[in-house]
Amino acid sequence: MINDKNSQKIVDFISNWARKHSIWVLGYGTGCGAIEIPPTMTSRYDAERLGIRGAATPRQADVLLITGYLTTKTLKRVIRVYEQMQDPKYVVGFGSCTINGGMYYDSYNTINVLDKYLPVDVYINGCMPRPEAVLSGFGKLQQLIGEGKANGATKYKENLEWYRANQKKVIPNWVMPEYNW
Amino acid sequence: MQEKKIKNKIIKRVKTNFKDARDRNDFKYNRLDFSVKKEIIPSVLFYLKDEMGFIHLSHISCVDWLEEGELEVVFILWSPEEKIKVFVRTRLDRDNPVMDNLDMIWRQANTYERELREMYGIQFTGLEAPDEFILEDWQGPPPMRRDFDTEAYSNETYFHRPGREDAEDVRETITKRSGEDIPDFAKKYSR
Amino acid sequence: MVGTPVLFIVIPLLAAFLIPLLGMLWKELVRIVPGLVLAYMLVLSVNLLNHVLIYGPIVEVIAGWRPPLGINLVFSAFSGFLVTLVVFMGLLIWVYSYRFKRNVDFEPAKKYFLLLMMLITGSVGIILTGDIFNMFVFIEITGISGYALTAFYTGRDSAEASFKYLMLGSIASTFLLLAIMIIYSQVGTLNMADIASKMHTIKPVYKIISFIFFITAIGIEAEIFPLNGWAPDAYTEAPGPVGAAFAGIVVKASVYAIVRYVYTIFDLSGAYDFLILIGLITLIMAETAAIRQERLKRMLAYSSIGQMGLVMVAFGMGTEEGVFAALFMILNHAIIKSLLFFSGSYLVYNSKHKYIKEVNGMSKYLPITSLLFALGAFAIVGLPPFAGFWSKLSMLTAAADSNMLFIIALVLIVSVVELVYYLRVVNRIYFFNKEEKTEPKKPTFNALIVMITLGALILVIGFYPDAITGILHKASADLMDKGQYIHDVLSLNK
Amino acid sequence: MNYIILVVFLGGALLTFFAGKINNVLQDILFLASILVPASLFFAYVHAGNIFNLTLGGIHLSLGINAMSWLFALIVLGLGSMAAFYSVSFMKGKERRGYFYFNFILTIMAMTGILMSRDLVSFFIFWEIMTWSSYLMTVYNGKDVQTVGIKYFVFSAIGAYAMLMAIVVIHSINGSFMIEDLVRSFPEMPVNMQILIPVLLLTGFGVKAAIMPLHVWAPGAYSNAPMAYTSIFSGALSKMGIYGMVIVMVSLLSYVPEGYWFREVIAWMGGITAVIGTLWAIKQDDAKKLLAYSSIAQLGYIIVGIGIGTPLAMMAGLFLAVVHALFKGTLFLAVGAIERQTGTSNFREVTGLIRKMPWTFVASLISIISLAGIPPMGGFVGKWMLYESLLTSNHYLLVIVIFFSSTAAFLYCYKFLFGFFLGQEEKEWANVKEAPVLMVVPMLILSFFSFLLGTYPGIILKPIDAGMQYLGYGITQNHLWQTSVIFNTWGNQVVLQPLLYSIIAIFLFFLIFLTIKSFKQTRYVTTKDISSSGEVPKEHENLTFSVDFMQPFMRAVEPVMRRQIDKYYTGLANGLEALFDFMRKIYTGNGQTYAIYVIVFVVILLLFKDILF
Amino acid sequence: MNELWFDIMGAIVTVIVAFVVGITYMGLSRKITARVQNRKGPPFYQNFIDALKLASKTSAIHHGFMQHVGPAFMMITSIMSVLIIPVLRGNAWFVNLNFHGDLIFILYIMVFGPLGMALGAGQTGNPNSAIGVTRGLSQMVGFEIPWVMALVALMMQYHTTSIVDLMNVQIQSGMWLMFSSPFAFIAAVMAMLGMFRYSPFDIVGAPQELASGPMSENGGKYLFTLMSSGSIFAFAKLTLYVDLFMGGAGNLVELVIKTFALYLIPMLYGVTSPRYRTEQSIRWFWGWPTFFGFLAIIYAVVF
Repeated sequence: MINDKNSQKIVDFISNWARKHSIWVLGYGTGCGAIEIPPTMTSRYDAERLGIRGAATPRQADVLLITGYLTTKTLKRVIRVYEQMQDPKYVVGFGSCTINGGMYYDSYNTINVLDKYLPVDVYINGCMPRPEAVLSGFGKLQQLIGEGKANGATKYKENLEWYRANQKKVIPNWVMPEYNW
Repeated sequence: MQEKKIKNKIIKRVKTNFKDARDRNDFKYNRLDFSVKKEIIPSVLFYLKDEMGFIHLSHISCVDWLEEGELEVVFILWSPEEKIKVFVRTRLDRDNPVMDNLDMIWRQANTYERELREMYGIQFTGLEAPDEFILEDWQGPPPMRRDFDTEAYSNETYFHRPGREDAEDVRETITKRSGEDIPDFAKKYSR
Repeated sequence: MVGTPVLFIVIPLLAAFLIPLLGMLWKELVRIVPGLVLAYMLVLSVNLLNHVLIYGPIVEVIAGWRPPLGINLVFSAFSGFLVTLVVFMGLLIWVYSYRFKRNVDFEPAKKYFLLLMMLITGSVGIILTGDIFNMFVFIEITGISGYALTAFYTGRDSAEASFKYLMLGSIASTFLLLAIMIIYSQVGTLNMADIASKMHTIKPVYKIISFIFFITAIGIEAEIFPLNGWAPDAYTEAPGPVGAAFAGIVVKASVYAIVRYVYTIFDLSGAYDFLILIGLITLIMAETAAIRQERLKRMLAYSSIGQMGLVMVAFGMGTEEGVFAALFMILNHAIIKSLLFFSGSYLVYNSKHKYIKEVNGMSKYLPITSLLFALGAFAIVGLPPFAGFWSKLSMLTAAADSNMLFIIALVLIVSVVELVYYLRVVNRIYFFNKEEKTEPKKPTFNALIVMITLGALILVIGFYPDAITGILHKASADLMDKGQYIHDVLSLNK
Repeated sequence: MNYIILVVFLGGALLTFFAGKINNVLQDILFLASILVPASLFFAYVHAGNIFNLTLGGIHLSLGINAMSWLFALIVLGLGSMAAFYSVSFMKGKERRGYFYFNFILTIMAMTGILMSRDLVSFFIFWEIMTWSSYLMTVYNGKDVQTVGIKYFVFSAIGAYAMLMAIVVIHSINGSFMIEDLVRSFPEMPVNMQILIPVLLLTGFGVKAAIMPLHVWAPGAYSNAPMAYTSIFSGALSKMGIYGMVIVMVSLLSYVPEGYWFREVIAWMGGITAVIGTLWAIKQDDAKKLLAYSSIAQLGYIIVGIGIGTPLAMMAGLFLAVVHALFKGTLFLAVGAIERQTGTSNFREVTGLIRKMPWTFVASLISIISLAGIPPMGGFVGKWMLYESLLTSNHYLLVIVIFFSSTAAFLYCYKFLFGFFLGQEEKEWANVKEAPVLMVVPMLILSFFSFLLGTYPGIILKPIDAGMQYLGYGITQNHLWQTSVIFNTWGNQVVLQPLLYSIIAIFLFFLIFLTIKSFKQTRYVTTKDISSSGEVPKEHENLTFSVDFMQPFMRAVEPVMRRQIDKYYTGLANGLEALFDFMRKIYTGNGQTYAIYVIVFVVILLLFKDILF
Repeated sequence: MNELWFDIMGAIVTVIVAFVVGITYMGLSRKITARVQNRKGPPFYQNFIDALKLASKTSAIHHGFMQHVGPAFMMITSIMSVLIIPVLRGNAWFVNLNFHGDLIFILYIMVFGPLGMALGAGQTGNPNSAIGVTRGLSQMVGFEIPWVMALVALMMQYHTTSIVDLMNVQIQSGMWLMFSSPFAFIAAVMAMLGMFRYSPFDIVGAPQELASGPMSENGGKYLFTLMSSGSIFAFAKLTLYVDLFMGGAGNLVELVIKTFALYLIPMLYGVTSPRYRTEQSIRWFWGWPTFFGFLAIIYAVVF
C-alpha cells in the first residue's frame, strides 16, 4: 500500500509541504553577503514567519546559502559542507559573485560560476541583494520545493562525475571522503 | 627640527657602519629609507633592532621591477621610542630570487616570508614552514608578479558564464533611457 | 643433673684462651673449636633448662664458698632461658661469621673468635652470677671484648667508635664500682640474694643513690637514652655479626642485670615507673632518630635501641604478664634483629659507607637475602602472622591490664614510625633500580643457613607461639618470685 | 571446616607461588583452584553452626560464620572468583606472576578469615594479613612506592593500631577477646570506655572504608595496584571496613545512649566523604584515579546508610555494599582490560574504543548506569532506599548532600564512558582488539548481576535481611521489601518489575524504529567525518575534547577544591620528618657530648630522686 | 488481557497527548518570543511542520551504534516520565504507571535520557557535542540542588514521597501547595528555569558557540526523535509541577491552562535575558534558589 503510486504522491505532497514551510538555512557567510542575513532574520523582515530559520550544523540544515564569492580555498569547504548535509537539500546562490563572478570575474582564485561545482537551485541576483530580494528568492525556492522541482541534490548525485571533474580541476589536491549517500 | 636631527643622526650611524647603504632623506615625515645589498640585510636589520631601537617589524613588502628584472624586498621597521620608521630595501634577481631567512630576528617575519614566497616566489633559505600559506593547491606562477596575467589565468582555469564579453558600461544607456544625468561622483568611476 | 652452670663460664673462657694455641696446631681449628664449644654449651643449656623447668632452679657454688660469702651461680628458669638464648645466638653468630670478610685470614680470625668467646663468656656470666662484684667483672670482660670487636676492621671510623664505647664503658665501670661500694658499705655483703634480703635495712638515700649509679652504669651497656651514644657508632662500624652479637647477646645480658636489680635486689617502688619512663624516652628517641638515618646499620642500631626501650617498658609494668611480654620481646628481638643484621650485612656487603640507598634493587641479585630481610622487617614491626606480633600483643595486653592507655597509644604511634622506615628500606630493595656502584655479594652457604634458620624460627613462632610461651611463662613466674630466689640461694647455707 | 578453608587458601597460595618456577599454565590452574575450591567449600559446607576453636599462645581463638558475615563472604568470594578468572588472562605474560597470585590468594584468605573470626585477635591477625598483602599489591608496579605505598601502609597501620589498642583495652575490661563477650558487656562498661572503644574501632575500620579524613591513601593505592586486584581492593576489601563498622554501629552503639551522636557524626562524615570523593573524581584525568575517588564517594553512601541505622537505611547501606562490589569491580576490571589492550588508562590518550572493545563497553555502560543510580540497575534500588530512609528518619540536609554528590557523580560517569569509549577514533588505537574472553566474561557476569538486582532486589535483600536479623533487627520483609517491590516506612513504594518491562518495551520499540528503519539505510562513517566548519580533520588531528573536561563545573566549585586534606597530611608528615631530623642530631657522634649526657643523666636523677623513687 | 490492552491504549494516548501539547508549546514559545521581539513570528504549528520535515529527511550516515541508541534512551526517559507522572486526577485513561514509582524514582529516571543522549553525542566524535554535554551535566548539578530541596521540603512536610499522595493532600486541604509551601514553589520554579534550558541557561545548545552542542551531528530522524522526546519531556515536567504545586488537573483543558501558565515563566524570563557562562549559571542556582530551598526546608520543619 505504501508503495502504491497514489499514496506515494500523497506522501510526497505532505512532505513537500512540510519541507516548503520549514527551511533551515545554513548560511555560508563568505564575502560581503553575510551582512544581509541579519536584517533578513530580524524584526524588520522576519524570515522566521515563513518557517525559515538558521541551522547550526550541516547535518540539520536544508538549505546551503552561499553569500558571495568563493575562492578555490573556500570552495573546498563549501563542497564539504554540502556533502555533509542530508537529503533533501538545496543550494541558494546569493549575489552576483556566485552567478558570474561579479566584480571578481578576473581574479586568479575565485570561481565564477557556482553551478558548475554545486547544483544551485535558486540564484538571488544583486550586489548585494536586499532582504526583499532574499525573501523573494526563498519564496521561489519554496515554490520549487512545493512543486517538487527543487531537485538539485538528485542532479548532483546523477552527474556526480561531471561535478567532481569540475571540482578537481580547481582543487587538484583532492583529499576528501567519498560522497556516496 | 628635532625629528630631522634624529633622522640625520640615524643616517650617519647607519652609513658609518654600512658603507654601501644608499639613503633617501627627502621624506616629509618620520620616514627614512635605505637601500642595501641583500648580503648585508641581516646585519643591517640586526643593527637597527639591537643598536638603534627599531624593535618592531611592521611589514615585509615586495615590489616587482619587471623592467629592470629585479624584485625589491622592503622591510619596514618602527622605533617606538623615536617614532620613526625605516624602510630597508634590497634588490633580488628576478629569475632567481633567493635571500636569507630572517625569522630569527623577528618571529613574525615568518608569516611575511611565507606570503612573499607564495605570492612572489622569493625563496628564503632556511625558512621552516609548510609550503602552503594562503593559496591552497596553487599550481600557477606566483600570482603577484607583474607578468602574471590574472584574467587570462582566470579564463583558462575557471568557467565563465557567457554574456559578460559584450557587457558594456550600461550607465550611459540607462541615462538615455530614463533621461537622468550621471551624477558627478559617478562620472569619476565611469569607463 | 647433666651438667653444672659453672661449665658455661669455664668452657668458653678456656676455649678463648686455647684458641691461639690450637691455631698453632692447625689453623682451621681456630674456626672449628668455638663452634664445637658453643654447640656443646647449647646442648648443655637446653638440658639444664629442661631440668630446671621441672625440678626448680640450680644454685651452683664456686670453689666451695657458700653464699653469702662466696660466689654462686644461679641457673633458674629465667636466667636459664636467657643463657640458652645467648648461647644459641652465639652459635648462630659463629656459623654466620665462619668465613665472614676479614675472617678468611688466619690472624684476624684468631682474634675474632677469641674475642667472641670472651664476649659470650662475659654475657653468660652476667646472667648466671649471683654476686654483684662478680657481675662487675663479667661486665668488664664483655665490655673489653666489645671494644676490641668494634675496632675489628681497624679503620679510622672503627677506632673512633671503639674509643667512644671505651670511654662510656669506663664511665660505666666507675659508676658500677661506686654503686657496689655503697651497697657493700651499707650491707656488708656482695651476694645478691643476701643484699636483697637485707635491703630494707639500708637508708633510702643510699639505696636510691646506689640504684641510680647502677642504672647509669648498666644503662650504658643496655643502651638506654641518653647513655647510648656509643651504640649507633659501634653497631655501624663493627662487623655485621658483631652487631648481631651486641643486639642479641650483650644488650640482653645488660637488660637482665637491670631487671635483676629492679626486681630482686632493690625494693624501690618507683623503680618500675622509672623503667617505664626511661624505656619510653629511649623508645621514642631511638625510633625518631632512626627514621632519618642514611646508613642501614645505623638505622638498625637505633631500631635495636628502640626495641630495648620497649622491653624496658614491659619490664616496668612489674606484672607477670609484663615480664612475660618483655621476655617474649627479648626472644623475638634477638631472633629478628639478628636476622636483619645478618641479611642487612649482605645487602650492603661491598659498600663503603653502607648507605641505605645502596640496597636499591638488591632483590634481583640476592633474592633469598632480600626476602629474609623483608620478613625480618615485617616481623619486627609486629605484623601478624610473624613472631613479632605475639610479643607486641602480649605487651599491649599487659599494658592494658595495668591501665596504661597512654603508654599503649604512645607505643603504637612509635610503631608507625618504625613501620615507615623499615618499609622504606624494603621498598628500596624490591622496587628501586640498582645503582651501579656496589657489587652485590652472594651470601655464603653457612650464612644462608643461619638466615634461613632464623627466618624459619620467625615463622614457627608466628604460627605456633605455644612452642615458646610455656618456657616464657615459667621464666616470668620465676623472676617475679623474689622470695623464692633469696630462699634458693641462701638455703645453701644450711 | 572453617579452618580447612583457610588452610587450603594458604597452601594454595604457597603452591601457586612456587608452581611458577615449573610451569605457567600449572600456576594458573593452581591459582584458580586455590580460589575456587575453598570458595565452593565455603558455600557448600560452612553454616552458621560450625565453630572451630583453637588456643594459640594462650589466647582463645574461634572461627565461625554468621548470617551477617555470610553476606560479606558472598561479596568477597563471588567477586574474588570473578576477578580470579580475569586475573589469569590479565597476568598472561607479565612479571611477578607468583607475587601477584600469592598476594591475591592471601588477601582473599585474610578477608574470609576476618569474616569468620569470632574473636578480636584472629580478626586483627587476618586484618593485618589483609593489610600487608594488599600493600604488597599496591607496590606491585614499583611506582611511587615511597609515597603511595608508604601512605597506604601508614594509614592502615594507624587504623590497625587503633584497633589493636581497642582490642587490648577490651581485653583488660572483659578478660576475653570474644566479640560476643564484647557485645554482651558493652552496655555495662564505663562511659569513657563506651566512647573510647568505638572511636578506636571506627578509626580502624574507617581507614579501610576510606571515610573522609582518612581517605587520602585510597586514590593512590587503588590506582597503583594492578587492576585485576583493585576490583577486589575497592569492591571487597573496603567492605571489610564496612563490615567492622556494622558490628560497631549496630552491635555496640545501638545499646548505649551515646550511640545516637556517633551515628549522626559517622553519617555526616559519610556524606561529606561522598561529596568530596565525587568532586575530586570529576577532576581526574586518569581512569584509575577517577574510579578510586568514586569508590571513596560510594563508600560514603554506604557509611551514611549504616550510620543512620534505621532498618531501611541499614538495608540500603548493605545493598549498596553488594551493588558497589558488583559495579565497581566491573569498572576496575574494565579499566584493567583497557590498560592491557592499549597500555594506558589516561582519558587524554585513549579515545574511541567503543567499536574496538564493544563488550567491555557494554559491561562498563551497565555498571556506570548502576553506579549513577539510574533505574533499572541495581544502584538505583540502593540509592532509593538510602534516600527514603534519610527522609523518613528526618535527615533532610543529609539528603541534599547525598543528592548533590549523586548528581555530580553523573559528571564523572560520563567522563569515564566518553573518555575511553566515545570521541574520535584515532589511528593509534586502530589495531586495538577486544580483551580476551576470560577477561570479558567475568565483567559481563558481574554487570548482569547488577542488572538483575535492579529488578529483583529481593534476591540479595533476603540474605541482607537474615544478616540484619542476626544483628538484632526485626524481620523487615513485607513491610520494606518484596522480591521486586521496595517500600519506605511511610508506605510509599517502587514497583520495579513493571517499570523495567515498560523501559525495555519502549527501548525495544525505539531501537527497532531507529535501527531497523535507519540502520540499514545509513552507513557508518568514521568520526573524522564530522561537521567542523567544512574542514576535513587530518588523520593525526585528534579533535576529541578530553583536556580539562569538566572545567566549567570545576570553576564553579573551585573554592571547595582549593583545600585538600592531603596537603595537611603532607605538611604534618614533613613537619614530623623535620622534627625527627632535629632529634637525630641529638646523637652528635661526639664522644664528649655523650659523656656529658651521662653526667647530665646522673645529675638529673640525683636531683629528682625524691620524685622518681 | 482486556485490561492490559486498555492500559497500553491509555499509555499510547498519554504519549500522543504529551507530544501534541509539548510540541505546540514549543511552537507557541517561538511565536511569543517573536512577538516580544516585535516580529510576526512563525505560526504556532510551525514545530509540527519542522518535526514532519525532519521525519521526512533521510539519515544516510551514523557514527556508531550509540548514535542510534542515544535518542532511544532519551525517548524512554520522556515516555517513562509521562507515564509515571499522574496526568489527570482520577481519570481511567491516564492511570498508566502512576502507582509504580515515586518522586525519587522520577528524579532519577529523568537523568537517564540526558545521559543516553550524551553517550550518543559522544559517539559522534564532534568536540562541540562533548563540550555541550559537559555544560549540560554541570548545569544539571546546579539546578538539581534547589529542585531537590523543594521536593525534600514537600516530602518532609506531608510525609510521603508519592506524587499521587501529594495531589490527594491538596485535594483534601483544598489549597494548592504553591500557597501552602510557597518557598518550595519559588525554589522549584527557579530550578525550572534551568530545567527548560531557555536563555539565560541555554548553555548546552548555544548555537553561536557550540553549533547546537550535543545535537550537532544529529539530523533527520535523530533530530526528530530528540525533538519529539524533548517536547514530551517538557510536558511531563510541566505536568509534574502542576501535580506538585497546583493540585493537579481534573481535565485536559485545565491541565493545558495550568501547564501553559507555568511554561510562560521560563520562556518569558528567557526572551529577555542574555546567556550565562556555565559557572555563572551553576553559581546562580546555588545562590538565591538554594536559599529559597533552605527556607522551604526550614518552613517544612517548623510548620
